[in-house]
Amino acid sequence: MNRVFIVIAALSLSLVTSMSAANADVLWLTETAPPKASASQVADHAAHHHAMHSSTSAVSKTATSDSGKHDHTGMIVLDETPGKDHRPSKQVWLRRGDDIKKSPFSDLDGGDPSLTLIDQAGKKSVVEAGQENGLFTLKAEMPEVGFYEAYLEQRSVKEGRLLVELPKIELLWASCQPKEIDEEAVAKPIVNEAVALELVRIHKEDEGCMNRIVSGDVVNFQVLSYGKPVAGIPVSMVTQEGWRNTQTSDASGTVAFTMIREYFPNWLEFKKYHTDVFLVSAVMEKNESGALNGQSYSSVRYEATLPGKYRPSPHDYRSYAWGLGISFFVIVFGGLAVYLYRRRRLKPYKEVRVDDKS
Amino acid sequence: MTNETSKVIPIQPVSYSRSRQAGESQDVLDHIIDDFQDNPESMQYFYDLFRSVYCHGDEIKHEGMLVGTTCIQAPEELIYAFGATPMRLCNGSYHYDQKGAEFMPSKSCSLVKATLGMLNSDNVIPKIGKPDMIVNPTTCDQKKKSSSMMGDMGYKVYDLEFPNVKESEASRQYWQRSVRQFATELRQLTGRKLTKKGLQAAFNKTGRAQAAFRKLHSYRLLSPSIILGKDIFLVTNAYFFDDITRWTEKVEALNVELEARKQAGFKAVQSKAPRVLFTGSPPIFPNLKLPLLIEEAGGVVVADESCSANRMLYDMTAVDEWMVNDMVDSLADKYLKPCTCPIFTKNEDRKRRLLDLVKSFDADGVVYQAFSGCQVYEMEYRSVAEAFNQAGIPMLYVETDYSPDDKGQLSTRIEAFLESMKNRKKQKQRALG
Amino acid sequence: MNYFAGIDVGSTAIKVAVVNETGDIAGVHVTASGSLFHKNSLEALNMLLSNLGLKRTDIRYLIATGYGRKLFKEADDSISEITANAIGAFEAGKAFGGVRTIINIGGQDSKAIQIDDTGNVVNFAMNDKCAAGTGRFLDVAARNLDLDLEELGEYHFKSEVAPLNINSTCTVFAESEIIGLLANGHGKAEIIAGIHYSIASRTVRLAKRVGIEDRVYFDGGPALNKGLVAALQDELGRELVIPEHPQTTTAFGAAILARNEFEAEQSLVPA
Amino acid sequence: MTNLEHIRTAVNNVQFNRFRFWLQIFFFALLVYGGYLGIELGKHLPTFACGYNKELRGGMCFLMPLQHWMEWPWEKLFSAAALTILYGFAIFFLWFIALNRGWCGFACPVGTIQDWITSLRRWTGIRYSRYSEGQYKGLGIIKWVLLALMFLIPLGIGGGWFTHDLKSPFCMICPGRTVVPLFGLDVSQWSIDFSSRTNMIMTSLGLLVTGLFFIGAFVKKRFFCFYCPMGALHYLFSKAALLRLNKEGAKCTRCGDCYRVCDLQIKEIADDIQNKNIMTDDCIMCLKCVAACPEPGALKATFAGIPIFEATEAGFIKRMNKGRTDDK
Repeated sequence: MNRVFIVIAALSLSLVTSMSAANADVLWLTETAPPKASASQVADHAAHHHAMHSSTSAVSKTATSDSGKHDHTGMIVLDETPGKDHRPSKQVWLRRGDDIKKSPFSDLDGGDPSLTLIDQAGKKSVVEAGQENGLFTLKAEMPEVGFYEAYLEQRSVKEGRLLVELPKIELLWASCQPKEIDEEAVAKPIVNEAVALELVRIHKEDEGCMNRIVSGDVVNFQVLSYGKPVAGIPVSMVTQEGWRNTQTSDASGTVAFTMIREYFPNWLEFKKYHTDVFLVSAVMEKNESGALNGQSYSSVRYEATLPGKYRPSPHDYRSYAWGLGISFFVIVFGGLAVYLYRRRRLKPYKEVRVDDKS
Repeated sequence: MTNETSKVIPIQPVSYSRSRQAGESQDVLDHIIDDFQDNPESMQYFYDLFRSVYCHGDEIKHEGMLVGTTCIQAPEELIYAFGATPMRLCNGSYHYDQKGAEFMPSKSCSLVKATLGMLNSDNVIPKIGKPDMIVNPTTCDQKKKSSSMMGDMGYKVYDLEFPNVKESEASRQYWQRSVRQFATELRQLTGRKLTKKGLQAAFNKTGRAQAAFRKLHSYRLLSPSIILGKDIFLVTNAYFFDDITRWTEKVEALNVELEARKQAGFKAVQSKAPRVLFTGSPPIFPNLKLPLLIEEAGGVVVADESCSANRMLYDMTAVDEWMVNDMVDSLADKYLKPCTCPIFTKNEDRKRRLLDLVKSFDADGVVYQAFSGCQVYEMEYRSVAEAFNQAGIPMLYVETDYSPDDKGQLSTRIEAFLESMKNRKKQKQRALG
Repeated sequence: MNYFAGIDVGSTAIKVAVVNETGDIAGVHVTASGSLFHKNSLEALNMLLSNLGLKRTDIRYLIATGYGRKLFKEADDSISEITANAIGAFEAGKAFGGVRTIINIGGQDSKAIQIDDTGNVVNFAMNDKCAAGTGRFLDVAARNLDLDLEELGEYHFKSEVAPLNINSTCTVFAESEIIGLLANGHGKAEIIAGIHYSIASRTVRLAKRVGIEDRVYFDGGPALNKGLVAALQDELGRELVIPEHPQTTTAFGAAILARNEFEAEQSLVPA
Repeated sequence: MTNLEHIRTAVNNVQFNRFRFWLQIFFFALLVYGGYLGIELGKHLPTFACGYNKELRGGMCFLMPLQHWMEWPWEKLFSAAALTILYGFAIFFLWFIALNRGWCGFACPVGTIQDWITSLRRWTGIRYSRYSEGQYKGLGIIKWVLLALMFLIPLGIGGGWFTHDLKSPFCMICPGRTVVPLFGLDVSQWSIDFSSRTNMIMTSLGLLVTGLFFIGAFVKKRFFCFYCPMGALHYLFSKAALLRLNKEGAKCTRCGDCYRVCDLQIKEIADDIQNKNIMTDDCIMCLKCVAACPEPGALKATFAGIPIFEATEAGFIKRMNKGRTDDK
């Protein structure tokens, strides 16, 4: 049923991709480390961060702790209190291009970069970017449990047009310790009123720290400019497997995408923690003129990106019918067995047997 | 050919009240009533009851079928639950003891002989009628063997199989099975069903009687005593045959009177009177020889560990689920687990119970009665004596039977025993003072 | 001077003892019980009093003991012969360095008593109903052998051979056993020795029930029988203490108790 | 009589089963619905306040964090980080010593549910089952095996021998996981996870145990408690606890009344007259035995040495309807 729905949704949506504003060259932030170059650091990081899932997904080895406070898989993850011995931090890299599988890691173009980190309470801090093996990287310290948003802003002028690249990433430090989660704060989106274009994922009401997006979910985004919703902005989504969809923001600046199912492994190879990445991007063009570093421009193009992760739907691997079936079977046949045993058991104690062997 | 002097003399019926056993009972009862002062008023019911039953041979009415029991191990709640009436057949009459000697070796237990003698006589006293069935728990050898003898007398006898070991779980279950079997037997006998309601009512009956007994028991804790042991033995002996509800009411009345005595600071004995714990073979009316000798000599029986009083009524049943199944099993447990009868292979419990009774009732000494021929009590004497010796508690072991001819000798021994207890007490006080 | 008396109304003999204020024996008297033992008891008491030159009123306290104690209403109090015996033996035993175990063989019963170091009865045992091993047994034997009771002791030592086994425990059966032994040509001496050993071994068994401590005080009429004493000592393997008047130890104990009771009562009267 | 004695008499005469029923309801509400009221007792509770009961729970069963900690990679487990575990144990211990295994007899939601199932059976008039002596001895080991596995499997995960799908192995087979969330109308635990072999086996096992739990609890009083590794864990610390079950052997007549009512068939309670501290590894401290003991002072519950509930004759007579006069 669900699968059918997803397919229909996918089909119907793919029909309206005509007004695609997607830019194949978008700049986006990712938690995925570049393959070989910094492998050792990745491993170190993973160990340090305590390996949470056995997920061998090429995309995400660094756990995102998004398996839910009490996710419906029966896996409970308890993260420790951030402390001296276990300082939580996440490392972020920069990639260019909308092919999630192939797009190369990149460094800053020089431009005019600025990096901002906003925590759940709205506290803004300017952070310095670092470099590793010639690639841009950012180590974000996350002292408190909750969401953090990292913003990069890079401006450049090309052919008389100002290109403002606004990649953004949502980082989450999660914990199962209930007292440490401010559920209301989690549900509230973090908005940076200083940026010209921003994509914000609207959190679910009961999202908490442990929720995650799975196939079949409807994910809502809001397009904001300086903290105010903007209508008529084309927003496109690219999934890991290359499925694309573009929609235009409505009056309240929102767009909604239904996550399609893209993961079809054999049963025994099925990994419920298989994580795919999607990328949402929005473009806004404005006729503004000005100059940047001596180069003048007559129009401005804002490109905002926001990556996300999603997993297979529990409906793909969970069966209530089997669960109830097994317990029902046990109750019925076990009950019958007990009944028969008790009916037939007229001897109150076991006979002691003595034979040649004893 | 007829001879003038020889003729057939027809049997001349003698009214019961002029019979030997009536005389025997009369003597003892007079002794119990007249030789002591300040008998509780509520005891009058019991005096009258015994006079009517044992001296006049009056009939006792009962409800439903009559099930005789030869031992306290027969679960009477079950009998009540089937609408029948239990009656304990254990007898204390010397007259019947002599009569019963034709069944059992003369050296065997007086109690068993007297019971057989009673059952075999035409004039069964207490007169309750012929039992529809006799339940004979297989406890001591003599009771076991009397089963077939009773059967030969024309009684329907049911042998209730009783284990001789009580520690093991297997014997517990064996006994539970025996009790369930007994329930089936009773169902066949009475043609009635064992219902939850009936059984619960039976539990209430005996439970209330036991509660009344326990209350009575608790008044004996007082020192100086407010009631004499001979009266208690009479009360518990009445339980053998009296209607249980009436019995309970009368005991409750006695308790009320004792409470008043307690409040008034009444003393039934001299304050220095040695307090005696009675144990061993059960004193059964009219054979209250030993308790009476003790109390005549100035002692007081404050507690007992015998199957004619304390052991019969003290231990209560606990039920977790008031369903027939659980109630019957609980019942079985109650009749086996706390039992301190000497027929068991090991009897640590009896020793512990005795020591605890001495302690809680502040007894100065113990009188251990063993009927000659009651082997189990005779055999257990050594170990019990040793336990008391270790605890520094004096004990007098008396081997006797129903015959009254050793009274003189016994009184010397008992007096000497009481005197030594008194001296001991004085010494202790001196040492303390 | 105040005097105190104890009277032991036994089954075969009546024993009277009188003590003075310090508890020393003033005199003793023994007479047969007979059938009218109340009358005989009074006579025995009066006889002793007149022998001592005392008046009935000089006896300030009188305690009766023995089987007839309750019927002797002239007494101030009564006490069981076991307690009396213990007290008497304790007092008399002081002269011998103290005793803890007492064996008493009386006319109808035999007793073993254990006392503590203050004279209190710790434990005692008595023969059961049967008269075997009591003075009566000796009586019957003497009659069967045509001897006086007093002669038995001497005969005991005349035996040249080992004492014979007398197996019967019952007096009545023993009687026929003795007759059988005589018929088989056994000498009186060895039969008597056998009887003594039979009584001694029964008595020792009784004594073992209460526990035997060091010295054994032996009293009662049969303690006058030297043969029995020898047999008993042989069986016991202990020193025996035999008082001067073994028959009157119980009466003496009653008299001592009378003195103590009197003093206790006096001390209660405010001066 | 002083006021204290009045109170003591009143307590000793209490209709114990009724009292316990309400106390259990109170604890059940606290632990299963406490979240509604904003109650949060932490994650170190020595009882099955199941964590799968999501937001509703008023605290969390200690076994959950315990297994989680044991899953830490070894280099972390044997580092200073282990202080977290020690701290957790300390909190658990503090909770535990207050009530000893009274947590099982009075507070545990799974225990309470079993008692309710027992009431249901009693209402239907079906008799209960008992283990034979041999079964009792044999099956009694299971809880220790479970306790050992509960430590060893997570350690094995941390050591890299087992798949992470095996995590919280005891939770996966604990009936608390499936049954307690039902009271929050959450049936999500009643499914089989086919995502991997391990998950499939563990979830199937969990529901199998759940099925057995219902049958078992129906015919056997406190069925699961006999196998509960939490109980075994408790027993390791029970000697230090404040709430104690004491027995005075000299006063015991070995009448077996206590054994009769014992939900866990503990024979020692009736037969052992040597030990003052009578608690065995199976004892859930429901104190039913104290309520069913007719011998004054033979059994008593003490808190820090002060008797709080004692067996009395009057109390027994009241509770067992011995003084009833309404027959006929």
